[in-house]
Amino acid sequence: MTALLEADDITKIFGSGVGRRIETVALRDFSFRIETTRPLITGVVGESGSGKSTMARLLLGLEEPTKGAVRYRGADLRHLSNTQRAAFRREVQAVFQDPFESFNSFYKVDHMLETPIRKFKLAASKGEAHQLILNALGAVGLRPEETLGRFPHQLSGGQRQRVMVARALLLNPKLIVADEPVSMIDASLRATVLTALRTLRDEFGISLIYITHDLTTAFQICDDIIVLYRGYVAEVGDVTKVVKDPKHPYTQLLVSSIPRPDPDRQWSEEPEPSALAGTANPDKGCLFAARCPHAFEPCLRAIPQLYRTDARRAATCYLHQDAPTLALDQMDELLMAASGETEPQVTR
Amino acid sequence: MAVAPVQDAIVESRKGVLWELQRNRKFTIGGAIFLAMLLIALISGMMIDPDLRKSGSFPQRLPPGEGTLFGTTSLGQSVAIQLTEAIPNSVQVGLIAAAVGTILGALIGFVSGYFGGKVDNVLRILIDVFLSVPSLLFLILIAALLRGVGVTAMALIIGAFAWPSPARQVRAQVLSLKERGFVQVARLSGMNGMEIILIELMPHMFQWLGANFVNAFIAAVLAESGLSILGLGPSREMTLGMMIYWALNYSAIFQNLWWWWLAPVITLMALFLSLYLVHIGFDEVSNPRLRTEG
Amino acid sequence: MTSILEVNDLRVYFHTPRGMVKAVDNVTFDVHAGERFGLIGESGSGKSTIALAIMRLIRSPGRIESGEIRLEGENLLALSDEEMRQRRLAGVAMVTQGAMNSLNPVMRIRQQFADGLNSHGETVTVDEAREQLVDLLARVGLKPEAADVYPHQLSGGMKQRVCIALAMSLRPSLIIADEPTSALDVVVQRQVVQTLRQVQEELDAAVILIGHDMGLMAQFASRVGVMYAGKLVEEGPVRAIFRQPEHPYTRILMESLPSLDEKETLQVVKGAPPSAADRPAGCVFHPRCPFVMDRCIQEEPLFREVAPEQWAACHLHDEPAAAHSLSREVAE
Amino acid sequence: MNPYIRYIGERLILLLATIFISMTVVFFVPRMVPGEPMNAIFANMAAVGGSMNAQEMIVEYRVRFGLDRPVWVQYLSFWRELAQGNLGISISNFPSEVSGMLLSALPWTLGLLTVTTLISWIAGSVIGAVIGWRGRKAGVARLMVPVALVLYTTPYYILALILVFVFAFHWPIFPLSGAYSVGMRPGLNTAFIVDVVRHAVLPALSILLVSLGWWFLSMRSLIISLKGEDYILNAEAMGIKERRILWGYAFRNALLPQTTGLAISLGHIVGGALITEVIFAYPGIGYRIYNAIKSLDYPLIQGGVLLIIISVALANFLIDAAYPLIDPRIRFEGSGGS
Amino acid sequence: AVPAGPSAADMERAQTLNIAVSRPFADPTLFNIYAPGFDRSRTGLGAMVHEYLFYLNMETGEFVPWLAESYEYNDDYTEITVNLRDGVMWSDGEAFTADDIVFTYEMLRNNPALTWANESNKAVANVEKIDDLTAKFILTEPNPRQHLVRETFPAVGVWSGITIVPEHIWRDVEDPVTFKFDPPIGTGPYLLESATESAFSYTRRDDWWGTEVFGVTPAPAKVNFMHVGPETSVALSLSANEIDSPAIGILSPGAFMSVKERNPNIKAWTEEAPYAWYDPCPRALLFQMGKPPMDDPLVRKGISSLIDRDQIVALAYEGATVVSDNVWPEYSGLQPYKDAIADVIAASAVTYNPEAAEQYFTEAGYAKDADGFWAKDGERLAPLLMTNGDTPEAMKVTAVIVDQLETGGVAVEFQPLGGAVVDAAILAGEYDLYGPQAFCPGTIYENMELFHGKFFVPLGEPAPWYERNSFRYANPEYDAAVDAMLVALGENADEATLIDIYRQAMEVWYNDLPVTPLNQAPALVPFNYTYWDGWPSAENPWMMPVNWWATMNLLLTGYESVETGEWVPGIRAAGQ
Ligand SMILES: Nc1ncnc2c1ncn2[C@@H]1O[C@H](COP(=O)(O)OP(=O)(O)OP(=O)(O)O)[C@@H](O)[C@H]1O
Ligand SMILES: Nc1ncnc2c1ncn2[C@@H]1O[C@H](COP(=O)(O)OP(=O)(O)OP(=O)(O)O)[C@@H](O)[C@H]1O
Ligand SMILES: [Mg+2]
Ligand SMILES: [Mg+2]
Repeated sequence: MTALLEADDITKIFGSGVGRRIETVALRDFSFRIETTRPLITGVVGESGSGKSTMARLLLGLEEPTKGAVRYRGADLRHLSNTQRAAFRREVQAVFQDPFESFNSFYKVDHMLETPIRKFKLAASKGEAHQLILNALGAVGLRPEETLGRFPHQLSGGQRQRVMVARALLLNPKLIVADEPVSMIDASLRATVLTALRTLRDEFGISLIYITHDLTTAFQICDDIIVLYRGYVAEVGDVTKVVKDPKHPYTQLLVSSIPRPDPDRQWSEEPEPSALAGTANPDKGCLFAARCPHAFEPCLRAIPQLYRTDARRAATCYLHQDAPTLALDQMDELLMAASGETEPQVTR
Repeated sequence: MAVAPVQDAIVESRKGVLWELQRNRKFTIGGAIFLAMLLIALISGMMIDPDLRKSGSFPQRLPPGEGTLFGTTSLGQSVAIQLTEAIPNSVQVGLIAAAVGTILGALIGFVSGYFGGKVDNVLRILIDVFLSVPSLLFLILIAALLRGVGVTAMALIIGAFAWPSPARQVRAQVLSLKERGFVQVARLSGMNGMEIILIELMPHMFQWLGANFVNAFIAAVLAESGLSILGLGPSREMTLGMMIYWALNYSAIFQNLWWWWLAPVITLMALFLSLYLVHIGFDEVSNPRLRTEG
Repeated sequence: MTSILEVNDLRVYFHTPRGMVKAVDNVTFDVHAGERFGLIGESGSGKSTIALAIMRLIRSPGRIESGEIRLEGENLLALSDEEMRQRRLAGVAMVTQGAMNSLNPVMRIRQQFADGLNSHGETVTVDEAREQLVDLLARVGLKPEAADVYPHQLSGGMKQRVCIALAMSLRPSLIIADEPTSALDVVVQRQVVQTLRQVQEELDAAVILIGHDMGLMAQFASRVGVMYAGKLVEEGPVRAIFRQPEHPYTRILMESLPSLDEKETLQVVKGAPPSAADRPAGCVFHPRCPFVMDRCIQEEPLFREVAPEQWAACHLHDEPAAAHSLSREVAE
Repeated sequence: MNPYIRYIGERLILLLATIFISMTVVFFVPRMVPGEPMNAIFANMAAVGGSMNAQEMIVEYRVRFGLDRPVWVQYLSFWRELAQGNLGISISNFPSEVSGMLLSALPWTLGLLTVTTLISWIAGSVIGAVIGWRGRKAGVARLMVPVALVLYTTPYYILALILVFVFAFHWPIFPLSGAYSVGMRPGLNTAFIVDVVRHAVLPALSILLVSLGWWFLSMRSLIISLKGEDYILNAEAMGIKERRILWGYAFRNALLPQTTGLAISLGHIVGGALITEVIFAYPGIGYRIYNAIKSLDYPLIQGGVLLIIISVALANFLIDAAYPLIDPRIRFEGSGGS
Repeated sequence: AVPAGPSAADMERAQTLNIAVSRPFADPTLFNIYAPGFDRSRTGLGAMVHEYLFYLNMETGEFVPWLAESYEYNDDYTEITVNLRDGVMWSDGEAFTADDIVFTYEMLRNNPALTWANESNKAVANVEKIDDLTAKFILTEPNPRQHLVRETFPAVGVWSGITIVPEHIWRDVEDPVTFKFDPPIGTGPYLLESATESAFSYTRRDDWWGTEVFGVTPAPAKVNFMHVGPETSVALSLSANEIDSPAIGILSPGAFMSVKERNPNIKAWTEEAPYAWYDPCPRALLFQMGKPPMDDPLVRKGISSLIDRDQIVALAYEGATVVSDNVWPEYSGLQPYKDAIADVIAASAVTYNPEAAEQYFTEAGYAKDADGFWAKDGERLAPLLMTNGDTPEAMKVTAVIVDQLETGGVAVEFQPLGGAVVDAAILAGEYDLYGPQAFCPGTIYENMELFHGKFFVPLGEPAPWYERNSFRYANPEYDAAVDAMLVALGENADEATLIDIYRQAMEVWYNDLPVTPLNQAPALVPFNYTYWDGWPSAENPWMMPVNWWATMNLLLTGYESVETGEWVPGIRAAGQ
C-alpha cells in the first residue's frame, strides 16, 4: 500500500549570503510517512530554526528538497501530473502560523473560501458552493453571519485562524499540515482553535501534522511527537512518553524549561554542559554535544543514530546506544507501531 | 511586538485604498488641481475655433488682459489658447510614457521577482545597467535622430526609458510579497503563478504602482520639456516644453514678454506640484508612518 | 513597603483619524521597591502603552490625557523634557518590546553603551565604557566579545540580554521589561528571565515584567496586574492571582491554560476581545463574561481591594451571592 | 572567500556589463539612422563654398574612418582600438582627436557636477534630517518643506534661466556665462580660481537647488519613517541625548537608502547638466556630445557617452564599494542577493 | 554709458574688441584652415591672422589689392598673372613670396581631401613662379571671373577661401589633412594669443608689415571671438557693454530692439526698421520637381500664391527684413537688373494671392474636399515640408508657412530635421518643400548658375548641394541663357546686353518657378558704440558690416580706396 504522503530521506539546504555561500542545513535525512488508515495527530516541536517550517513547506510541496523526495501516493511531488497535483492539493492542506498574514487583506473572507471551490471545481452550482462553505464554517464552530461578507481585519485572531481551518476542510483533505497555528493568537482564543483542530481528527478523520514550539499544547492534542533539533530528529515517539520521560538530553532540557503556570513550581536549574561540551566540533559529531550535560567521547565523533529505547519511541543519543538502532526510514514504522497500540487515551 | 500598533493601523487602512486615498488631503488637493487644469484646458480647447491657434491670429506681443487672457506671442498667438493645447498634450506625454514605463517595469519586475532564478539574474543586471546610464543622453540621441516625431511617438520613446526604476522596485516588492502567507495559501488553493500575480499581488502593489506612475509621469513631462527646449520636441504640436522653446527662441525673457514664458513655466510647476502631492498621498497611504507628521 | 512607582488614574488615548482609542483608561497601581511586578493581558490591552507612558515616550497621535506617574515620589509628568531624559536609564530603564530590533544596526554594542553613559553626565571614552560594559555583560552571561560586535552578529537571546545589560548600566531603581522573551523559544526564554531575575536581585531594583505568558509570570513575578481592553481589571500577589482570581477574566484565563501534567479538555472562552477603537460600555469584559448582569452593561465597576492586597474591578463583589459563586467555581 | 571581496567582484562585473551594454547601444543606434556622417565634413566645407558633391572625397573620408567595412568589423575594431585607449578622430571636427576634445571638457563637467552633487546631497540630507526629526517642533524651519517642494518641481533649466535673469542681469553679481573670463589664462593661481568659482556659482546653483530639494524631501521622509524604529525608541528610553539619537541613530541608518538614491540619481544629474551647460555656455562635455549626436559624429558620440557612462558607473561602483562601510551588515554577510 | 572711472580693467576693455559667436569652439587646438573640421566663420582666424591677395568690398563694389598689387588676365582668359606686394612678411619673420603660392596649389593638388581642393584642382591647372613677386595662374578653362572665385583663387569677398600657407612650415608636414598648424602663422595684423573652447583671443602685432607699408595700425589692441551663451546671454552682454558686436544669426530682431532700448549705444545698419543689413543670401522655398505633386508648375504656383511673405517678415523676422520676389540681394548695383524684369515678376505667382491659388489648383485638377483641403483623385495635396530644425530662423519661418498653407487648404506635413540627417535627406531630394533656403553668393551670374541643369542628378542620388539643384530643375532653354551670360561676361559685354540675357533667363525661370522667393536675408548685426566708433552703417556704408567673414580685417585696418587712392580708416576708439 502506498502511503498518502511520504518523505523519503529528505534534506534541505539553504544557501545565503553573497553567492549563497553560507549554507544552512534546515532539515537533514528526514523520513516520514502518513498513512490513510487511521487519523493521527503528529506533533513536531523544536526550538526556533530547528527546521519545523521547512519540513512543513517540503511536505506541502512549497519547497523542493535538496536531496531525497517527497511522494504523494507514490509519485514524486516534483513530477506530478496536473490531475495528480490537483488531487494532492485537495488531499494535503495547510494552516499557517499568522492568521492575519494568511489572508489577502484586499478581499473579504469569502474570497479565501471560494477560491479553492472554484479552482478545484468542488461545487456544481453557486448554491452548492455556499452550502459547502456553511458546512465547513459550522465544523469549526463559526457562525456564517459573523464571518462571511467581512474583511479579515474585522475578525478576531481566533476567528481568522478557524476560517483557515475551514478553508482546509472544504477540500475534504486527508492531511492538514498546521504550522504554529496558535502561536500568534491570544491566550483566551487559543483553546478554541486547538479544539477545532482536534475536531478534524475526531469527527472528520483527518490526519494532522501539528507544528509548534509549545510542548504543552502538543502534549494536549497530539498522538505522536517528533522533536527536531537543528534539522535532525532528536527524539520521536508517543507524546505522553516523550513528555513525561524524555530520553534525549535536548528533550529533557526542553521539558524542564517550560514555565509552569504555577507560582509554586519553580524552574529547576538548567544543567551545566558537560566538561567535554566545550571541545565539540560544530561540523562533526552530535549537534547537541556543545550544550549537552551528558556529552561524552562518542558524541564528538559522529552524529548518533536513532536508538529505539522502547517500542514506541526512539532517541538520537549515544546514551542509548545499547538499544537497537532504528534506520531513519523506519521511523514511520515506529510511529505506526505506536499508534497501532491501543493505549487508553489519557483523559481527564 | 512593537510593530503591532502600526500593523493595527494598516489593518484598519484596508478599508479600501480608494477610501483611504480620498481621505488623504494631499492626494485630493493635488488631484483636484491637476484635474481642474486638465479639464479647463480640454473643455476650453474644444470650444475654441481651431483657426485661432494659427500664427498671426492676434496682434503680436500683447500683455495679458489687453484682449487676450494671458497675452500673445511674437508669432501672434494667444498664450491662453496655446495652453489649452499644450496642457493636454503634455499630460498625454506623461500618461503614455508613465503607462509604458510602469507597465513595462512592473512586468519585468514581476517576472524577475516572482520567478527568480536565471531570468532574475539577467533581468537584475539589465535593470542595474539601465539605472546607472544617464537616460536623457539616450533620449537626446534618439530624439535627435528621429526628428520631428509627434507627441505620441515622443511619449513612447520616453516611456521606453522609464522602466528600470519601477522594475527594480516592483521586484523588491514582489520578493517580499511572495513570502507573505496569503501567497502560499493561494498556491494551496490551486492558483497558478499568473493568477497569484494578478489577483493576489497586484492589489497590494496598487498604491505603490500609483505612486510610481505619478513619479514617472512627472519625469516624462520633465524629459519632454527638456528635449523640447533643446529643439528636439514635437514641433507641430504644442506642449508646455514647446511653448518654452518658442519663447526662448524669440528671447521672451530678455524682451520682457514675461507672460509668454512664465505661463508655461508656472503651468509646468503647478502640474508637477499637484502631481507630487498626489504622489505623496499615495506614499502616505502605503506608509502610514509618514502620515502622522504634518 | 515603600512604593517606588505610583501610577494614579492614568489615561492614555490615541487620537486617530478613525476616532479615539482609549489605550489605557483610569489605571492605578503601585510598584514597591525591589519588587517584581508582572503585567499581563492580551494583545492590544494597553500593556506597552503603560510602559511607554511611564517612560514618557508616548508618540503622536497618542497623549497622556491625565493622571500621575510618581517615581520615588517625583511626578514624572511634571518634569521638563530634559529632566525626564535625565531620569531615563538613571532612574527608570526599559527593555523595549521587540528587543530583537532595539539595537542600532550600524553601531557596535560598546558605542551604544557609551552613548547611554555620556548622555547622563558621565564623560567616558568608548574604551573606558567598554570595561564597565564587559562587567555588565558578564552579569547577563555574555562573553566580553559581545561588546565589540554589531547587533546582527548576535542571536536573538543574546540581543535580549544585551538590552538587559544596557538597562542596568546606571543602576536604575526601576526596570521595565516589555515582553523581553516573546520571540524566543522556551530554553532561551528561561535564560533571559532568569537573567532578569538575577539582575533584579543584584541591583535590588524593582522590575515590571510585561508579557502574556502565564507560565513566565508565575515563574518570575511576586505581584501581578491583569489588563483587559485598556483597563487594569485585577491586581494582586502572584499566588492569589493564580489560585484565587477575583475577576472573571482572570479566572477564565487561568482555566484555559493547557497543562503538561494531564491531557484534558481545553476550556474555551467565548467571544472575541474588543477592538481597540470601540470599547464596550459598562464593564469592558461584559460581552464575554459568563457572570454578566444587567448592571455590568451600564455601569463601570470600580477598581478596589476585594481581598487583602488584591484588587479587582468587578460588580460581582458587590453581590455577595454572586461573588460566592465565583469563588466556589474556582475552588472546584 | 571574503564576502566583501565577492561583493566587490559582483559590483565590478556590473560595472563592466554597464559599460559593455551601453557602448553597444551607442555604437549601433546612430548607425541605424539613415544619414551620411561624412556630410558633417562636407557641410563644414560647403559652408565656405567648398567641396560640393565630391564623391571621391566621400569615399576617401569613409576609408579614413573605416566606414567602408561591414558594421561588425567596425564594432570589433572599435573595442580593439578602445582597448588600446584610442577613441579615434572626430568626424565633424576632423582632424581633431576625440580624446583631446573630451579631456579638455571633462574637468569642467566633472568639477561642476561633483561639487554641486556633493553639496546638495550633504546639505539636503542634513537639513532634511533635522526638519524631519523635529517634525512639528521645527517651527518656521518647516517652511523648508514647501520651498523644497517648489524647488524640486522646478525644472533646473527654468531655474537656470531665472537665475541668469536675476543675478546676472538685474543685479549683475555673477558673470552671465562661460567657465572663466575671456582672456584669463587657465592656471593654478588665486585670480583664476576665484574667477572660475564666480563663473560656476550660477550654473552650480541651478543644479544644486533643484537636487537639494529632492535630497531634502527624501531624507525627511526617511527620517520620519525611521522614527518609529525600535532602536530609536530604545535609544530614547536610554535617555540618550536627542542630538546624538538624531545623528548617530536615525541619520546613520537613513544614510543607507539615501546613498543608494545618490547612486541611482547620478545618471539623471549628468543628463540634466547638459541643458544647464547649454544655457550657461559652460564648456562641458554634455554640449559637446549633444553636437556630436546632431552631426552623427560616431567616434565623438561613442567617446563622449563612454566617458559619461564610465564616470557614472564608476561613481556608482565607488558608492557601492563604500556602502558596506556604513552598513556593517553587508560587511559581514554580503548583499544577500537583492 | 561710458565707464566712469578708468580702472585697469576698464582701460583694458576700452582697447579690446569683443565679438560674440554662436557656438563654442569644438577644438581650440586646430588652426588648419584646410582641415574640414576647422571652424572658419567663428574663430576669426581668416580675418585676424590670414590675409588674401585681394578683397572684394561688396558694399562699394571695390576690388581692393592687399597682398598683391594687381592682376591681369591673358587674352583668352586662361591665365592670370599676379604681382605681389613688396615687403609682406609672415609673422615669424620670413618673407611672403610667389613660392608660397606655388606651394599652396601644389599641396591642394596632392591632397584632394583638403577643403576647396576639389574646386581648385578643377579650375586651376598650375601656378608658376615668375619671380619672387610674380605668380602666374594657369586655368583649366577660360574664365573671366576667376579672380572672384574665392574657392579657387586667393581673393575673398565673403568667408575665407584659398588661403596661402607659409611654405617653410608646411613643406615638412606629412599629412596636411590632419595637420593642426599650431601655432598658426600668417601675414595678418594680429597674433593668436590663446584659444579655448569659449574664446579665441588675438593681440595686435607691432611688427605687422602693413604698418610699414600702409602706415596704419588697427585700433583694437586685442580682439576676442567669444562664445557667451545663447541669445539671451548675448543680448545681456551687449546691453552690459561686454560685447561690441555679435555674429550673424544670434540676435533676433525682438531681442535687438530690447537691447537698443536698454543701451542707446547699440546701433545696427539702419536707424529704423528693418535695422538689418542684407546678407547676400536671400531666402526661398524649394519645390521638389523630381516627383509629383511638385513637378506640376501649377501646383508650385498655387502654393507660392498662398504664402503671405509680409506676414513671414512680421512674425518670423519681427520686421527685421523685407519680402523678396527674387533670389538676389537688395544691393544698389543689382537694381537695373531687377527693374528690367519688373513686368515679368508682376505677372508671376510670387505674391500672396489666395484667389490666384484657387485658380492654379483648380486648373491643376484639384478640388477642395469636405474638410476644405485640396485633393485630386481622392488624394489630398499633402506635401512634406522639411526644414532644418537646428536653426531658429528656419523653425520660425516654417511655423508661419505651415499655418498659411493650412489656411489655404494644403494639408502640409511638417518635418524638421537636424544635423547630419537633414543633409542626406535634402541632397537625396526626399522633400516636397524645403525652406527657407539661402541663395548665395548673390551676384547675378553665380546665382543664375545655381539653377543650371549641369547640376541635375536623378532623385535618390545626392545632389551637389541644397541650393545647387537638390530641387531637380532642368530646362535647356534656361541653361542656354546662363551659358550665354558667361560668354557675354567673358567678352566684357555691356550691362544692357547682360540685362537682356538676364531677362530671357528670368522669363523662363518665373514661368517654371523652381523655387519661390520669400524674403531678403537679414544680417541683423548691431554694433556697440560705447568703446568703438566708425562702424559702417547705412549712412556711412564704407564697408560690409560683418565680423564673420575674412573681409573683417578691413573693418579694423581700413583700406586704400581704389577710386580715390585715399585711405579709408577702420574703426577707432570711441571719443577720438
Ligand atoms: N528561504 C530560506 N533561505 C535561507 N535560509 C532559510 C530559509 N528558510 C529557512 N531557512 C533557515 O533554515 C533553518 C530552519 O528554518 P525553519 O523556518 O524551518 O525553522 P523553524 O523551526 O520553523 O523556526 P521557527 O520556530 O522560528 O519558525 C533556519 O536556520 C533558517 O534560517
Ligand atoms: N500609534 C498608535 N496609533 C493608534 N493606536 C495605537 C497606537 N499605538 C497603540 N495603539 C493602540 O493602543 C492600544 C494598546 O496598545 P499596546 O501596544 O499598549 O498594547 P499591548 O498590550 O502592549 O499589546 P501587545 O501584547 O500586542 O504588545 C491598542 O489597541 C493599539 O491599537
Ligand atoms: Mg517556523
Ligand atoms: Mg505591547
